[in-house]
Formats: sequence, structure tokens, C-alpha cells
Amino acid sequence: MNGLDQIFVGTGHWIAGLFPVYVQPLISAALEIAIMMAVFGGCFALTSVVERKLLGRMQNRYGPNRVGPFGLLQPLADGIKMLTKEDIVPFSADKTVHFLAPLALSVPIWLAFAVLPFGRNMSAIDLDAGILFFFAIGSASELAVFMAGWSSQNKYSLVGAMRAIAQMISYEVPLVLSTVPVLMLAGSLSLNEIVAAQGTYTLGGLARWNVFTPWGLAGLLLFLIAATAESNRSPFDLPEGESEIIAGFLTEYSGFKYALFFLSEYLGLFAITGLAVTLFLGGWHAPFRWLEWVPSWLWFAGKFCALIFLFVWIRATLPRLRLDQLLNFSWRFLVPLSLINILVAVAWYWSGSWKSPVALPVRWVLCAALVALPYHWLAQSLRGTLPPPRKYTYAE
Amino acid sequence: MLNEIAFLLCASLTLAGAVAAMMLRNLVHCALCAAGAFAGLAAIYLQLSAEFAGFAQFLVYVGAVAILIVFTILLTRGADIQTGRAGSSSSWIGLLVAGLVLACLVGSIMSSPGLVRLPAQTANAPVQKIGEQLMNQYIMPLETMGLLLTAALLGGVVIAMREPAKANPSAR
Amino acid sequence: MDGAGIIKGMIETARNFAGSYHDEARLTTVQYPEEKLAPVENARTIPFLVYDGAEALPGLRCTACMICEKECPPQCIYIVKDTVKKPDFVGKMQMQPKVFDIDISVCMSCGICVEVCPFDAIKMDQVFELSTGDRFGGLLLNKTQLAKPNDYFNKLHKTEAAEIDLRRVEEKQKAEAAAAAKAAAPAKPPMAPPPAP
Amino acid sequence: MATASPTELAASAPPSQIMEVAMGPQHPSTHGVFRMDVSLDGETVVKLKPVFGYLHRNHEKIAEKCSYLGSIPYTDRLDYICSLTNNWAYAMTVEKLAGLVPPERAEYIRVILSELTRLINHSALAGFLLQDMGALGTPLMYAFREREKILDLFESLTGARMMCNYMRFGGCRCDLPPGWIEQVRRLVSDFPKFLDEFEALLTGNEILQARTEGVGVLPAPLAVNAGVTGPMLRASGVNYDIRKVDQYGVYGRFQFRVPLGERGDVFDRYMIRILEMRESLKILEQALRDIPGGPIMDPKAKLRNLRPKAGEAYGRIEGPKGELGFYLISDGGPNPYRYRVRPPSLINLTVLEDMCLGQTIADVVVILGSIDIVLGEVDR
Repeated sequence: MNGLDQIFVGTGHWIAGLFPVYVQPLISAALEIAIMMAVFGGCFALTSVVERKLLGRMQNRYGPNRVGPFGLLQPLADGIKMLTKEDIVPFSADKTVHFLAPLALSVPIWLAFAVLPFGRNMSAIDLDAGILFFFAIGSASELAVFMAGWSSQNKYSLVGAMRAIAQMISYEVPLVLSTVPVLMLAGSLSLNEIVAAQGTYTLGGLARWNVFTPWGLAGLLLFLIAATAESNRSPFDLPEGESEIIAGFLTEYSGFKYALFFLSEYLGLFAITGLAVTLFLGGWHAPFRWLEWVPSWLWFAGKFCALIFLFVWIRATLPRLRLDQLLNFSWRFLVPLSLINILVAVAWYWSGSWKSPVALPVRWVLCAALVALPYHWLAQSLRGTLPPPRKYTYAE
Repeated sequence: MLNEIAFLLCASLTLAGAVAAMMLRNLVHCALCAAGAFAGLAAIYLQLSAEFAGFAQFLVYVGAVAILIVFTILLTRGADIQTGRAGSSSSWIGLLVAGLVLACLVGSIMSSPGLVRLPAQTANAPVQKIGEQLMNQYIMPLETMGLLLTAALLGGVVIAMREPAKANPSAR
Repeated sequence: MDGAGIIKGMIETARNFAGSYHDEARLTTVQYPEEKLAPVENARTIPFLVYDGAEALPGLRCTACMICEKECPPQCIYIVKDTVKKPDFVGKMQMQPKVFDIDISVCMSCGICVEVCPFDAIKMDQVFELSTGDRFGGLLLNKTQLAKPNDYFNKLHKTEAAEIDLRRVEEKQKAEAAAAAKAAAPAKPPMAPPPAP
Repeated sequence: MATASPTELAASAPPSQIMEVAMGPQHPSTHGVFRMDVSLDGETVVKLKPVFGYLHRNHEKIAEKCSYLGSIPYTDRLDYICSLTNNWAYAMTVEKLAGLVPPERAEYIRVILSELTRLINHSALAGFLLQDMGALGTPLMYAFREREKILDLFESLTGARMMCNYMRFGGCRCDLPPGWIEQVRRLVSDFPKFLDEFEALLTGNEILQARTEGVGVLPAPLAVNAGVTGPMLRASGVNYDIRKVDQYGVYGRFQFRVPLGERGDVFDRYMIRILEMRESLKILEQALRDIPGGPIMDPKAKLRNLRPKAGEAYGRIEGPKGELGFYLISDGGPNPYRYRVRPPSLINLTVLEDMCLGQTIADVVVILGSIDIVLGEVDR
């Protein structure tokens, strides 16, 4: 078990060992960066074609299957197409800011992977304030989106940029608030400690992941909703609402700059999914005690792919929200609900000391009610008084 | 050796951003350079391994304050009006005032007792300790700060709300 | 419950996703170059000229009566009559077209020329891979390119072709019977035939 | 929220703050080449001027030069989604002019084909409406999967999937191929399963309700005054369906109901079309049950150089988009003296601005989608 699990860490140490001592930290850092860029760059290429195939299958068609076996060389074809496409910069655009925007968006996103624990002691840096680092990096993307939208000097891209900023700011609050219960009960901001807190197993062998607690489940749903909005994906893809404002802040970009935006959107999605797996789904821990022999990084990859499938599934089904509904949804539904979720976490922690055998189901029912009732009232207030159900008269 | 180079780099980035924020003609460029200066400042905090302060600075300033500045520029339509020459006509009065401010700043720093040449100890304050101190020792400033911010928030909302009501009372 | 509608929708897409792997009603794509849809008998794309017998040009049924040229809504047929006549399937001397062009870039495959043609000379083809790089001459098909044999026509539109062939055979027999009767009549004296017995 | 009059809204925002945006003619969701000059105050619409004519092909002048038979294929291209209903309207008008009476079997075939066309149009509309709302193609693909089955039926009967050119003056061009009726019966029997699936995916969806309820409200008096017809008018609660009013063809023999909406917003228009599809299925069942045999062409009908006596006629049918009418004046010659089409899409489009004032830019796209316009018919 240990060999296969530590295979990457072992080879890393072995390669670093080949070099003189004083340059070893530099080499191992460079190695980690290279591996991370290779893995997540490849993951981006794979996801762009797998997403189109999954969307196709959900829409009764095949999805790309012409380039390479099962269409797996499609990202190569897309990449070459993006590189050979002419990079048109509009005449009235602000050249420097127009050029800097894709860089300002895609460079910080790579940093976010430094802090995620992909497997047992396989996280690049073990920061004491890991989550704060993650959200600091995440907040830099708003400025880059504004630069893209404003510098294109195009009405649609300006509208798109304004929408993007309003959406990202108002969805960062529930994103951060939904992680607060996890930090409270894990007692630390460092991601490794959070994963360690979810490491123990109950009597029945089931892992103590946060998602198996009422506040964990509610927190995961809130986190995923806010994450879809933060990475501009389907029900919240207003910034590039194709059917309304053509491509939003991406309208005036073509060629490789467009590919950079595309890359940074997917990397943002990977980073947020990695964080969701770490916080709520027990990072690289196995779900059951007797499954511990499977290597830890395989568990992380499995949960990661499951969440990516969920994002694609949502994208295939849901229409888009309007801007005012989007903001109402965040401020009048997600933020209060995530605050209540913190109270539920407190209630769960406080009732942890009950000794009676029937404590667990009672606590579950109590906390679940504590979340479900406000959910119903908030949804009620969000929708306003429920309009009478539509009745359609029939004339003979 | 590596440390000095890194510090010089961060400091030059911050200074360059600040000067550019002053000198550039296009207001949006100034705002973006200001954001660059904030990022440089965060880099310096990280360089001194004050992680919590560095990330908080980056999150708050580059994430929120820079966007605030940019919004204010756009909403007051400063973005498209090209301002005149950067310097003002009577520049020597400006120099005089700047000299005075510099003098009293330097004076107060030099005379303060705290400037004893101590070796710069590594402020490895883990988040845990910061959290405890915030909740125990500095609970009062934290609460008043929270109260102040909420009041500012409500004031902003009230001002924004009244304006559309006045503009077209019958439409909404 | 407020999320119920969205969840019901998600279940719907999930059913289609799973269905697309085992239920062929949920995966309707036909991989065009490899698989091809079965040809439909009534389908029509662009017209072609039918000829009987072996060689194309003398066997053309078309008698250059110019009706299709007049009736064609986008006016994409161009016919020039030939001076030499040729016998048709009944033996009667008929005109024939010297030039018969159809500009298939203008033709909107409406099939009116087929309906108005009294001689069943022009029928609708079912070939649709017609794209050519040559934009000017390539899409102007002349008489030889348009001519196709009658059994090709039978292969495409079976029922209609069968009726037409049947009718042509009857007419041929009726014409021969009439010709035979006419040949037999002058053998008797030209005055009225003897009173019926 | 009462829709404020345009002048009042325009005065509210200071002129320099209003952003003029031209949505179209190259715009992803204008259902063809159609432009809207929208002036926005932030995201709310202050003024909207529809501009069309990009697809004008001079259809009516060509028809004056073409023989009566020659302009039937051109009617396919008016509303290129429902070519058979265009054919029927034109053929009916010429029959009124020339005094031809199609036999029973032809009338039944016409009803079956036009109800199948209504199914295509309404399912395609629901698909495109959701596409405008951002559901990336899933409802559209399900709608097109069903539409393909119906187009295959059209191809096996008329020869072409969309440009059918099937109706002639006094009947139809060719009789039903063997087994066609069974295929239609099978399609009609499993179409409701698709409708239930479609409704399960969409009608309960909270986001769809949020995006469509109270959006683009068309009050009944405004709809009647503007001459709006078809599902849009019925969504505002006005009971006017030409199949019931004129009972043209053999519609009088079928029992079916006409769904009426309540508030006339985008959700009502979407829902009315779904309910109308269910009613069309009822008509199809009854028509398939008692379709008679017999000839499909009026013996008096002449295919070529039809010269109806001098006079004028106006024939109208309940097309999927509304009242599709043809007005012909004949001077006894082989081609009509005047040929006029009453395009339901164009007339329904005139109320676009009244519905869009005060809504946001995302709603304008959804409202335009709910009107269901086809530019071939709008520009002719």
C-alpha cells in the first residue's frame, strides 16, 4: 500500500537526490510545478473534449468522434486551430490592457493549485493559512475580467464585464461563508489539517467526511452553487451569455488569447472542484476503512471527476438566470442560508456530547430541520408570494 | 542574498506602480497600476513571511478595493475624458508642501523609541495565535470596526436607494 | 419543495444520457459518410432526362416541346430545338433537342417540370452529392450529363416507373394494331365494306 | 408593474447615460437576419426599434410574373419551417378564385399534414425559446429528434423534407404511399411520451419560471388592436382560432379544444404551444381514424395555364404562427394581377416594443423568441 501510494513522492525525492544539496529545494519546486502544469494542462485538454462528448450524449448525439479514436485528439485540433487563427485586436481597443487581460486572468489561477493536497503528503506547499491563500488568488480574476471587458471598447463586452464583476463579487461571499463551518470544526485554515480531520472512520467503517453531516451536505451544495457562479458556468454564465450579449467580455478576443481565457476558465473550475473535494469529500481519504489499500491520489482523482461530471450535467440541463435574479439569489438566498449553516454546525458540534444510543439520528433530524425550514422560507421570500398556479381555460 | 534581490524586486514593483498611478493620463490605467502597487505591497508582506497579512492584503486590496476604484472611475465617466497635462501650473507650491510633509514624517520616525536596531525576528505568527489574540486581546477594536463598516454599508445603500426614487418616481 | 423542478429536469437529462448507450431511439445520429440513410422512393433533388434503349442521345424521350422551360418557376432550363426529326417509341416522327441545359445552381428541385412533361421525358433524381469547385461551368449540366437510362429511373421510383412502362407498352401495341389495321385496309376496295351478315 | 409609456421612460435617464446597442442582424438569437436598435439605460430597455427587410426577396412581384402553378414552390419558402400550411393557404385561395372543390380524401390529407406541421413548429419554437434562455441545446435537440421523424414522413410523401410543394389547386399532387398512414399513427401514438418528457424537463423548472413569468406581458386589448393572431393572441386570453371560426376544409368534423392563456406573458405563450400540440394530436387521431379513400384531385382541375375568371379572393388558415392569409386579384390572365400575403409573424412583431419596454436586455431576447417569427415570412 505504501509503495504505490507514495510513488510520486518517492520518485520526486529520488530525482532531487541526484542533484547537489544546495540546489535541491529549487529542483523539487521546479519538479512540482512541471508536474502540476502537465497534469492540469492535460486535464484541461481532456475535459474540453469529454465535456462536449457528455453534452452530446445527453442530447442524443455522439459528440466529437472524428479526430483520433473516440475524438480524443480533438483538443490537439482545437489547439492548432487556436494557434493558427488570426489574433484580431479592434482598432479602438486599448492595446496594452487588451493584451494584458488574458495574462492577468490565467497566471494567478495556476498559483491556486499549489495549496491543494492531491494525495498523502502530496501538496506542494503546506501553508498555515491555505484557504485564505486560495481565496486571495480567486479574487484576482475580477480585475482581469474587467480589464478584458473595458479594453475591448465594445458595448457588448462592457455589459459582459459589468455583469461578470457583479456576479463574481456577490458569489464570493457565499463561497467563503460556506467554508467557514469546515474551518471551525477542523480547527485550522490549513488544507492538510482539514483533510486529516476527516481521516477517522466510524464503527461501521464509514469515513467521517464532512459531507456526511447535515451542515456538511448543506455546505457542499452551497459551495457548489457558488462555485458554478464563480467559474461562470451554466446557470450563471451571464458574462458570456451567448444568446444575449454575443460573447460578453470575450467578444473581441480571437486566436490564442481566446484560448487563454478558455484555459483559465477551466483551470478555475479545476481549482474550485479540488477545494470542494478537499473540504467536504474528505480529500484523498477512502470512503470505507477496508478500501484504504487503494492509492490516495486515485481517490482524489475519482471524486474530482465525479464533481466535473456534475458540473457538465448541470450545464446540459439548466437555462440561464437573469442578472437581477442572479444577484437576488445570492444576497437573499445563499448568504443567509450559509450564515444559518454556520449555526447548524455549532448546533451539531454542541450536541456532539450526547451519549444516548439514539443521539445520531436525533441530531441529524434536528440539524436537518434547522437547515430545511429557513431554506423553504428564504425560497418563499425570494419568489415573492407564490402566484396562483396557471389555469388554462379551453374554449370549445 | 536571494532575500535582498526579492525584496528589491517587490519594492521596485510597488514604487513603479504607485508612481505610474500618479503620472499616467488614462484614469483606468492609473487604477490598474494602483492595483499593481497593492500586489507589490502584498508581496513584501509575504517576503517577511507574514502570510496572514499578505494574503489578507491581496484579497482585500487587489480583490475588492481595486474594483471599487475602477467602478468609481467608470460611474463618474472619468474613463473617457482625457485629463490635461499631468502636472499643475504652480508646481513649486506642490513641491513645498511635499517637502513639509516629508520633513515631519521623517522627524517623527527618527525620534520614535521603537527604532532601536533590533535584528528583524521572523514574525511567524501562525493563524491560530492571530485568531486567539483577535478574539481575546483585541476584541474591542474588532467589534467597533465591524460596527463602523456596517454603518458605512447601510449609509451607502440608503444613498443609492434614494437616488432612483427621485429620478423617476412614477416609473418604478 | 423549490428545487423539485430543477431536479426533475436533471433526472430527464440523466435518463437521456443513460438511454443514449442502450436505447437506439435516444441516439439518432447517422454517421454520414460511413452510414447512409435508406433512399426514400419519392425523394427528389435535381431533374434528369430519361432515355430508352442502349445509347443515350438517340434514345432520349424528350421531344423539345419547351413546356418545361416555360413552366419552370426559376427558369433554369434552356432548350434549343434540333432541325432533324427522329422516330419515337411508337414510330411517329418527333422533334429532338439539340441543346438541353439545366443550371442546377438555380434549380430549386420543385419537380414542376416532371409534372407538366407530357412525354415522361424528365424525372427527378435522388443524387445530392453535387458540390463542385468549378462554380461557373460545373453546375450547368448539358444534355449528355443529364441523360440517364430508363432502368436507372425504374431503380429510383419503382411504382411510378412501372406504371409508365406499362402505359408505354400498351400504347406501342395499340399503335402497332392501328398500323397493322391501316396496312390491311387498302387491300380491300375503297368502297363501303359489304353489309354486315 | 405597468409598462410605462416610452417617452416617460426615455426622459428618466439622462441622455448621455443611455447606451444605443444594435442587436443584429448578425446576432445569435434573432431567428434570422433581424435587427433591433435598442437604447439601454444600464440593462433596462428604454426604446426598441425593430429593423427588418434583410431577407426581402420580392416574393409578391415574382408571383405576379409567375403562373399560378409556378408560385406554389415559392410559397414553401415563405415560412420555411411550415411549408405545407403555406401551400394550403395559397391553394385554398386559388380554389376560391377558380371555383374548384377538392375531394374528401384530399381535405383529410391536408388536415393531417397541417397538424403535423403545427407539431413541428411548436416543438421547434419551444426548443429555440430555451436556447435563447441559455439551456445549451438540450431541449432543442429533443425537439429536433421528434421533428426529424415528422420530416421523414414528409419526405416519403412529398419528396422533400422542408420544401414540400405538395398541394395543387383542387387537391394534392400524389396519393399516400402504402404504409404511410401506419407510420403516422405510430408517430402520433408515441408523441405524447415526448411531450411529457419535454414538460418534465422544462415546465416545472424554477429558472424557466423565473425567466418567463411576468416577462413581456401582452394585454388582450393591445393584442386585439394590433391585429395579433395565433397562439400569441390566445395566450392573452382572446378566444380566436380560425379553425373554429371559419371551420375551413373539414375542421368542422373534429372535436378539439382551444387552450386560452391567462396573463399573456412568455410563460403563457410557451405553455399554450405545448397544450396546442396535445390538441393537434387529438385532431390527428380523429383524422387518421376516418380518412376516406377515393380520388385526391378535383377532376375539373387543370394543372397548366389555369386562367381563373376575373375577380378577387382572400383565403386564410390558422397557421402555426397565426392567421396566414393570401389575397389574389385575377384579371383572367395566366398569372395573378395582384398577389398579397398576410404574414402572421410580421404583424405579431409589431407589438415587440410594447412588450419589451422596461424589461432587461436578456428579456428582449426571450420575448422575441416567444413571438416565434420566421424572417422568410416577415420580409417576404
